[in-house]
Amino acid sequence: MFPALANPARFMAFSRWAAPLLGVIAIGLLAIGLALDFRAPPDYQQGYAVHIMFIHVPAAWMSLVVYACLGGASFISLVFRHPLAQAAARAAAPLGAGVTLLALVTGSLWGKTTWGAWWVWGDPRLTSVLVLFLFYLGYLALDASLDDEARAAPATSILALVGLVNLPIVHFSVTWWRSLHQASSVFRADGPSMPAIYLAPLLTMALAYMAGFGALWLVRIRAEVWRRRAQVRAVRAAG
Amino acid sequence: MNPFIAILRRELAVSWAGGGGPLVAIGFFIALTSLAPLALGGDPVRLAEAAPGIAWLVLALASLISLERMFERDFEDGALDLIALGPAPLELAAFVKAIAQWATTQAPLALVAPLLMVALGAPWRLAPVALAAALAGGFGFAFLGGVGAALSLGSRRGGVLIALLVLPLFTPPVIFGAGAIEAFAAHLDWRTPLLLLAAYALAAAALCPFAMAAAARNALS
Amino acid sequence: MIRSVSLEGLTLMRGDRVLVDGFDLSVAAGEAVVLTGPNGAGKTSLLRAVAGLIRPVAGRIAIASDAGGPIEDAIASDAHLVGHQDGLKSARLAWDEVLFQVLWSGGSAGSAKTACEQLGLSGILALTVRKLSAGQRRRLALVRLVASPRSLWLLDEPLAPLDRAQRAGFGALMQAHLARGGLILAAAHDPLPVESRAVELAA
Amino acid sequence: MSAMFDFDAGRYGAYVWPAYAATAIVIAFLVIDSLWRARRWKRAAEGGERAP
Repeated sequence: MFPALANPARFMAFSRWAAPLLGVIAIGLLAIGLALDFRAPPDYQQGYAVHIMFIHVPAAWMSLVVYACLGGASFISLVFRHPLAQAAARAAAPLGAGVTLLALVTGSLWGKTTWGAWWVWGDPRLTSVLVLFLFYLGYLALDASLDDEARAAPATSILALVGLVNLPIVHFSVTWWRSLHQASSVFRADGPSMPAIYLAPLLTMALAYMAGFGALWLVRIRAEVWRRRAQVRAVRAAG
Repeated sequence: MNPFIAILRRELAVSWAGGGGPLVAIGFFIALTSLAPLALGGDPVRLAEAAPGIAWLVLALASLISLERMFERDFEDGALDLIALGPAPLELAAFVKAIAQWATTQAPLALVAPLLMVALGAPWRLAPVALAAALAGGFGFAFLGGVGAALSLGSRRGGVLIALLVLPLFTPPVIFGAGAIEAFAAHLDWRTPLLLLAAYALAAAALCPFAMAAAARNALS
Repeated sequence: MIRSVSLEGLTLMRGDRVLVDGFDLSVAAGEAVVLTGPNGAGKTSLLRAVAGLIRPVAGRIAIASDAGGPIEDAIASDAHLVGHQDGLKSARLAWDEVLFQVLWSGGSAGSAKTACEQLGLSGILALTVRKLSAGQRRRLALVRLVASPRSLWLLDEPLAPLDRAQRAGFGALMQAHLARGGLILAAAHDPLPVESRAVELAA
Repeated sequence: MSAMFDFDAGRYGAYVWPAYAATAIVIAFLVIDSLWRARRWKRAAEGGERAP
């Protein structure tokens, strides 16, 4: 969180216009991205299935970006005990779980067309994303099962940081596992040789996802701030 | 007497004696393993091939079994207050708890793991590697599991929650451990995965106590 | 040796609820202070805050100690907290449990044995904790106060399960502790069996 | 203009369209859920409605 936004009142004032603005940007980028997407010709290898790439790869990228945001917010929440950072972490988790689920579903559908199988354990990226999804689920489950909110905040933050440290190790181990089993080489969507006709819609869609996440994140942080205020009200009303 | 030795003796005694100690975990281990041939069909060749993998999977599951007791009991009966206010930092106490967990659960399981693997049809020559991998991997399991146990203190459902928090973290040790046995069986380089496994377990032992202590302090506050 | 404990403007919260608001208190060597007040007034939380287990939202806890150094060190080496829950494992032998409590707080096996005799517990040490009465359990939890001497006693309802004679016996122990320059901060509904200053915590 | 778009998925339709449908459903859910939460808690924080 930027220092200027650490004050909840200032954050609310900022997000009041920033959230809708990001939302409009996201819708605009999504429209452009989809237009570029469906104007792109079928790939000579993958045929029409190349269109799945334009929604799968941004989702996969976002699953990591959101986890990085979750980890960053958790770190600030844990070290500085800042309530807004905790709200940000809590708000990011369901969005991250959703986008990771999308990465898995679209990746599986794409895999079926490319590899002829719904799921290839030999692909390190797919397997890492699955573990990442489990990290999100663990975060949400821990958050839901700790009744005392004051104690839930540090606990979930610690879990997010443990996950953040482990994620690269998981990816490394899964990559190593693949080398042991010598799975067939996989089509590299993010290879350097991608032609511009595919790169343009891919990047536009990625930016659209990013802006959309930004907008929804702000909305959910706002909801968290309001929820906290409502609780304080309820406590005061109870005496 | 040194407080470190005092708490180590206590932790060992509590986790060894409490609720049957390693016998429950070993019983669970054997019971699960006995289901594997029934689930996979009795084909000896297939079973022998899958034996190391089954043993590893079941080892990871059996490692979860007594995690819930690692902090929860001391938390509920107030002993964690005493431990937190003792002469040693809570990080050290958490380290000792994980060591005791390993010594009373994961290490006995590691001794049984090669036997079960052989019982499923794997050749005897794999047993030493399997034992080494299970000892090192179990060490990592104990520390990672301790983090899950400390985080879920005060939650409404301890056991299942701990499993959900901890099992994804078990991915690297399971991969390296099973990989070492598999590589050894195929006359490939098995030292690298075994060293990676040991490195992971040592890193977990170095870092997890901080997470455990932070989580326990949070639960006490 | 801890010389004094002082709280200035201490504010504690549980979730969104203010438990203790701007509380001032000082306890000097040789003094016993009893926190009174209805259940839920934050007596337990206050003791736990002094022990460093709860972080205050505002205010200051100062502990003057001969050794100097940070508060955490003074607490870890020179304070006892005895709570509602005694931390005794019911499946273990009374002696094993009390020995750990004493060793962990800096005493020795010899001092544990002497303290058990002093508290009239020698006969029950071979029993499992489960078989003890509530009063015996409580006295077992108090053994470490005697067996590993520390200046500051933080006691949460220490008398509750004790009968009249046991209360008098514990009163004598507290008297001796204060005479040595010890400090007692207790939370209790009943008055302590020793000269003490009562401080009311409002709900 | 629309002639420039290529919606002829051929034999890949069975994979491409479910992928887009799943994406649309999840994103719609996230948007609606986020806005609904914001509305609900804003009301609870500012209006007469008491928080549960």
